[in-house]
Amino acid sequence: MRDEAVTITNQTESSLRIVGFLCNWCSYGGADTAGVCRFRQPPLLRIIRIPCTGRMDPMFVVKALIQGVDGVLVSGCHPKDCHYAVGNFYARRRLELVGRFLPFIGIDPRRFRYTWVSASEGQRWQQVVTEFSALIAALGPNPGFSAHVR
Amino acid sequence: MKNGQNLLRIQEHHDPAFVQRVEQQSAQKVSQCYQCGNCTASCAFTGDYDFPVNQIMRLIQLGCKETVLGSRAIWLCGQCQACTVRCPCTIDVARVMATLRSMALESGFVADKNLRRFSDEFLRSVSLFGRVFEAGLLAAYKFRSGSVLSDLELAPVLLKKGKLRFVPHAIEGRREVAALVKRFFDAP
Amino acid sequence: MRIGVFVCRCGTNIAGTVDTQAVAARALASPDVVYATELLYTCSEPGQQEIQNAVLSHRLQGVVVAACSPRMHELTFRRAVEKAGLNRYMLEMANIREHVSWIGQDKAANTEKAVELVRMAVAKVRRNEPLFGSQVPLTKRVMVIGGGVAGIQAALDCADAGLDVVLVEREPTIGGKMAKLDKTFPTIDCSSCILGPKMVDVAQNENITLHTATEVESLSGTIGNFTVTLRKKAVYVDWDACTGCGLCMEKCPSKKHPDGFNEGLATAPAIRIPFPQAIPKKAHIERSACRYFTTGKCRVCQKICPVGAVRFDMEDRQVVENVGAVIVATGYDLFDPAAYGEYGAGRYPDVITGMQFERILSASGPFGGHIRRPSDGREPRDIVFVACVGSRDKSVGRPYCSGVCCMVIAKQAILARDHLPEARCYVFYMDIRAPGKNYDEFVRRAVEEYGVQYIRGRVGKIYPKGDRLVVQGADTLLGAQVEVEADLVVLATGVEPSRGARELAEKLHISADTHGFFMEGHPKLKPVETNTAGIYLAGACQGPKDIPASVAQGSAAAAKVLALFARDSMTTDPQTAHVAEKVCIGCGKCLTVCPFGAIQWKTLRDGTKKAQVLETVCQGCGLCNATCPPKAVQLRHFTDDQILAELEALCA
Amino acid sequence: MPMNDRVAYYPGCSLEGLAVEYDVSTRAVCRALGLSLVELNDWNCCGSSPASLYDPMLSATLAGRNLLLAQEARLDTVMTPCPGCLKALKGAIKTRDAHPQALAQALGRPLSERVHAVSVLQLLYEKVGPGALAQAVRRSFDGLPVVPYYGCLLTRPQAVAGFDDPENPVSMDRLLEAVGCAVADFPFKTECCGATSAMTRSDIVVRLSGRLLDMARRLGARAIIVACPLCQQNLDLRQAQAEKAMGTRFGIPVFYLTQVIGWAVGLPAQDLGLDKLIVPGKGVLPDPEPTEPSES
Repeated sequence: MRDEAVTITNQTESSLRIVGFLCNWCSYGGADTAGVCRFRQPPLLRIIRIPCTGRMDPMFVVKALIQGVDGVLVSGCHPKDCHYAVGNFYARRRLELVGRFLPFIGIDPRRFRYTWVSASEGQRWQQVVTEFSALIAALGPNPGFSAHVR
Repeated sequence: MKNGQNLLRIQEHHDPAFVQRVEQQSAQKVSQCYQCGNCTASCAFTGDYDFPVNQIMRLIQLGCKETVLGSRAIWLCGQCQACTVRCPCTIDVARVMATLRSMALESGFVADKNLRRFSDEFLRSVSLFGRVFEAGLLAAYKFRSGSVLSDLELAPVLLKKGKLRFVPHAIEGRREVAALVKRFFDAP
Repeated sequence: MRIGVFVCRCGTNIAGTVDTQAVAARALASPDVVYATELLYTCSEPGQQEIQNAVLSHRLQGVVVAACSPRMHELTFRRAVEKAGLNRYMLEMANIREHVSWIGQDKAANTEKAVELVRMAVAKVRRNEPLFGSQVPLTKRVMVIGGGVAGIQAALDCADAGLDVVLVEREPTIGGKMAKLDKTFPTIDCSSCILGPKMVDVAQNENITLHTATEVESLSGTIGNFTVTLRKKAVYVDWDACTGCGLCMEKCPSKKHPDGFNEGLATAPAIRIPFPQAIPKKAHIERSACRYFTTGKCRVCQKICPVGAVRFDMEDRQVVENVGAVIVATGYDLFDPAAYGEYGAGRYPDVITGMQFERILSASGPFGGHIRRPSDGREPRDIVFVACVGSRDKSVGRPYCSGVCCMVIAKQAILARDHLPEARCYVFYMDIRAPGKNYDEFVRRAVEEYGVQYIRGRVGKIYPKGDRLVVQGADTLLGAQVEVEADLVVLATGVEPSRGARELAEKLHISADTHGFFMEGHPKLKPVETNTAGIYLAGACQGPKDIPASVAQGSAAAAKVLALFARDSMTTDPQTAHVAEKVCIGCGKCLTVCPFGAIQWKTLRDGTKKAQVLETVCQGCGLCNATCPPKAVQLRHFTDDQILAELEALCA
Repeated sequence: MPMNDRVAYYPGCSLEGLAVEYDVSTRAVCRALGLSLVELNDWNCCGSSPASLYDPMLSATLAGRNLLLAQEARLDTVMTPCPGCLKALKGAIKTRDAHPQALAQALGRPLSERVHAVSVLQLLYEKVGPGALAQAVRRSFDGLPVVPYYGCLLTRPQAVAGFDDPENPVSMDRLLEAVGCAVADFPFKTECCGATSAMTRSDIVVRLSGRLLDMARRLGARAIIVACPLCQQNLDLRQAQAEKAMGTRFGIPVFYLTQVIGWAVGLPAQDLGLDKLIVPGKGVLPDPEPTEPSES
């Protein structure tokens, strides 16, 4: 697995940024587990810790993409496994809507992804990050909302 | 398994008397072997064996008398003690191998005729002279085994160095020694 | 604000692939950062000291530690800054180890990433505010869910310390799996002789309230103050009246029903006491087996009961218990070997499970402790044990090792040889896993003293031949296919989570792993905690475990509860939601979404309704924050402002 | 080790023939170092592996007769240079301890518990020792790189050998260092040379001995020092066979320990049988002119 991890080194790609909003109870731990296991991942992702994906305001996703972040990854607990019982159900509904809304403001919806990774799934986390990073690398830099307005 | 036996019927092949005899004669408990394979790992002859040592031990545990006593391995063992020294179960594996060899000889399973010929010639020499007469032993063995030509190049070297004596040294007590040897072969 | 940044080298764990010096140097470019340095081991005592010194000498008001995961050391550094006089919430961590140095080899890219994570953390801490928790009283009662040996141990330890204990068991009796066992390894002492007294202790302990035939329906509240709703199932016998005389069992005309306690090897009447040592020793009616319930006629038991305890009209009822902590000890179930069609369990009566063999060995079992074949009652001569049936097998979804079967097999083979000295025992195994104290020695005894023939290899097929069974397997040490003819085959079925474990995890808001075993708080350092404060784990519900490990965990969980209850009140987590009344439009959406009922209406003097957060109930999930249309509700420490500041710092 | 001043000497059959130089040099070295050897009168063959193949008791009896000879000569310590003979003698002693009556019956006389057997290596190491040996050196080997090869039987199994470490013996290393050799850490010190297959399967012997020679060469050894006649034959006499099989040339002389020590203490070449080596060894030996031992 390690050697297969995508390494993105080229100049344009090294300026690519993905922001991750991760639930403290599961995916943040899953990312920690991946680290402890030394599962290599491309270096595009910057993680912001939130208490639950239920805390995710759809606005965060939109703002990030408007401000020029190249990808947004939200990850929480598996359905029915929410630390707060129902937070991820609300999250799923809201994030599903965000995904559908993005094309209307001129943003490629592929730049946004949400997923479920538990604290023990380090390998799965590596896979999620690697795949999404490869996708963002393929899509290239986000032109950004402001670019369209100007 | 190497000898082409594909299906081992555990109960059919199990000879409890054989296991008991090996354990008694070698004074080792083969059930102590937990098959770590250190004997096979340490053995200088593994590559020449039909069954590696750990499988010999396993076959004894399973009481597979014919396979064990018919194996070539027991005749190739050099008794170098590496298995014995390293066995984590403190089994004297080399002694088990030696025991198997004696048992095979006694039961008429002789996989290595040459070794038997050599041993017979050796003891004949001891019985005749009280000591081993190397030149005579070598010649007799090479002749009887039909391998007169093998190692032939060594003879002139040894002759040149004066290392082969042509007259046996017979000791005074040779009859006493011969009697010692004879008793073991006359015994029932 | 004056902010200090401390970049940890973590030996070479971080410094190996991140230029920590550059990270510290570049942190100084962020606004408000007045001090930045790298440290060798920040979590070490000198490392913490250095932070405290810097707080004092540079008059720092906020601290950023760029090191390992906050899940690892956030508490450590919170305490450290608190010692230096800062509020503990004026600390932020940037995770540059698990999320940076350990997952990438490109030092330049890693350094850039670390610099940005530090910048984000600085942006966050600039918007942090000192937070203070409030004090809430504790309910010093503990609920133990599961009455197996782990739960019994936990309940007894808590009760002995003077705590009120509520012990909940799904079955009509406590005792769990251990009550079914004949002997225990590696000492061969009698299972019921060592468990029985503990069960009696439970019954006699005044501090323990026992609810058997009871299941958990729901749990609400938080650490210190949980409310648990239980469902006591109808047993159709008034247990206050029942004396356990057993007359009903004798007279019940419907006797031919599988006896669960004897793993289906014997039959039992519809009204029954599970086994003679049951606690409580009370009769119950198996509804599906009862003639009255199925045909509407009979009532024999009701007529003959000397105390008139039978109540056919009994219904399930709810019981609510308030407790401050919960210990979950729901144990395990055994894998159903029907998944292995090639072994014929269920089709061939003499292919049985290890637990069935346990009952056969038991003096209280179906054959009075004589080893007989279920098919014809004949004594077996050749007994084959098959290990790893439903363990270490991905194809049946059980990739893990069940941990106990190797020892169970060794014990059962030894006992079989003890009972039937003429019997020959064969064990097919893949590896022998015996890491406990005196465990491997025990297995060696089975081999060396009891002459059990261990064969390394799996069994491919079991088929009948005459009245015997042919076990077709392999001896991988010889590289040979082997066959053993057997009179009885015992399948060592694997350990799996107790039936209903996943549903219980949902009810209790704890996590379960992919197999359904409950997740511990930390695999090494919090083995009996869960990620939900106040809920603890004991025994095999967390993963396969043997008796001593289960007992140890029961005691460990009890110790955790006792430590929690050592104080009278507890500080709540101040990371709760807060309503800005002036902004609140009174839409009530937050009240609807809150999973904990932590938001209520507050009527102002002018009659307008505003949302109000009950801080001691709020769990800090932030669902209300995300829901609130005018953003009047903000989750402290994770406000919109704070999260967006992190985002902006990244985009800058 | 309880020892009388005089030590019974059991050369064994090999030392009468193929290993005659081991016999000569052992006698010369012991004489030079003040150890008084008394050759057992009319000793017989120990029976070697052929005897034990047929019956361990036959082996014990043949070897036991020699121990009886020592006992009758009032000598407690029997020294033999040959590890094969040593194994047989120790086997007889083990049999004496385990089944004293059976052995006494086979021998016709009981064997005293005082009689024990040692190798020439053990005798030199324990009775002379590296310190005293260093004092006696007249021709230092002056850093000659060598590897010591103990063979499989000298220290194994430990319960029988009762001397040095079974896996990493060092007694010979110490003695060789005392005479000035640069002793490399030889990982195959106790690996089997395949001697038992010498007669029947020379391919095995050549392979195993070739492996030893190859390792010695890798370590830069200019000589291999041995303490077993069979090892010496396999490495020296069969070196040409190994070279042929491996398509290489070793040219590494194989000395008996006693030859090296003898040369170091200044004994003349003819006393050590140096001319008997197949791979000539003179070239690696130091200056033939012995110097006076240094005073200290």
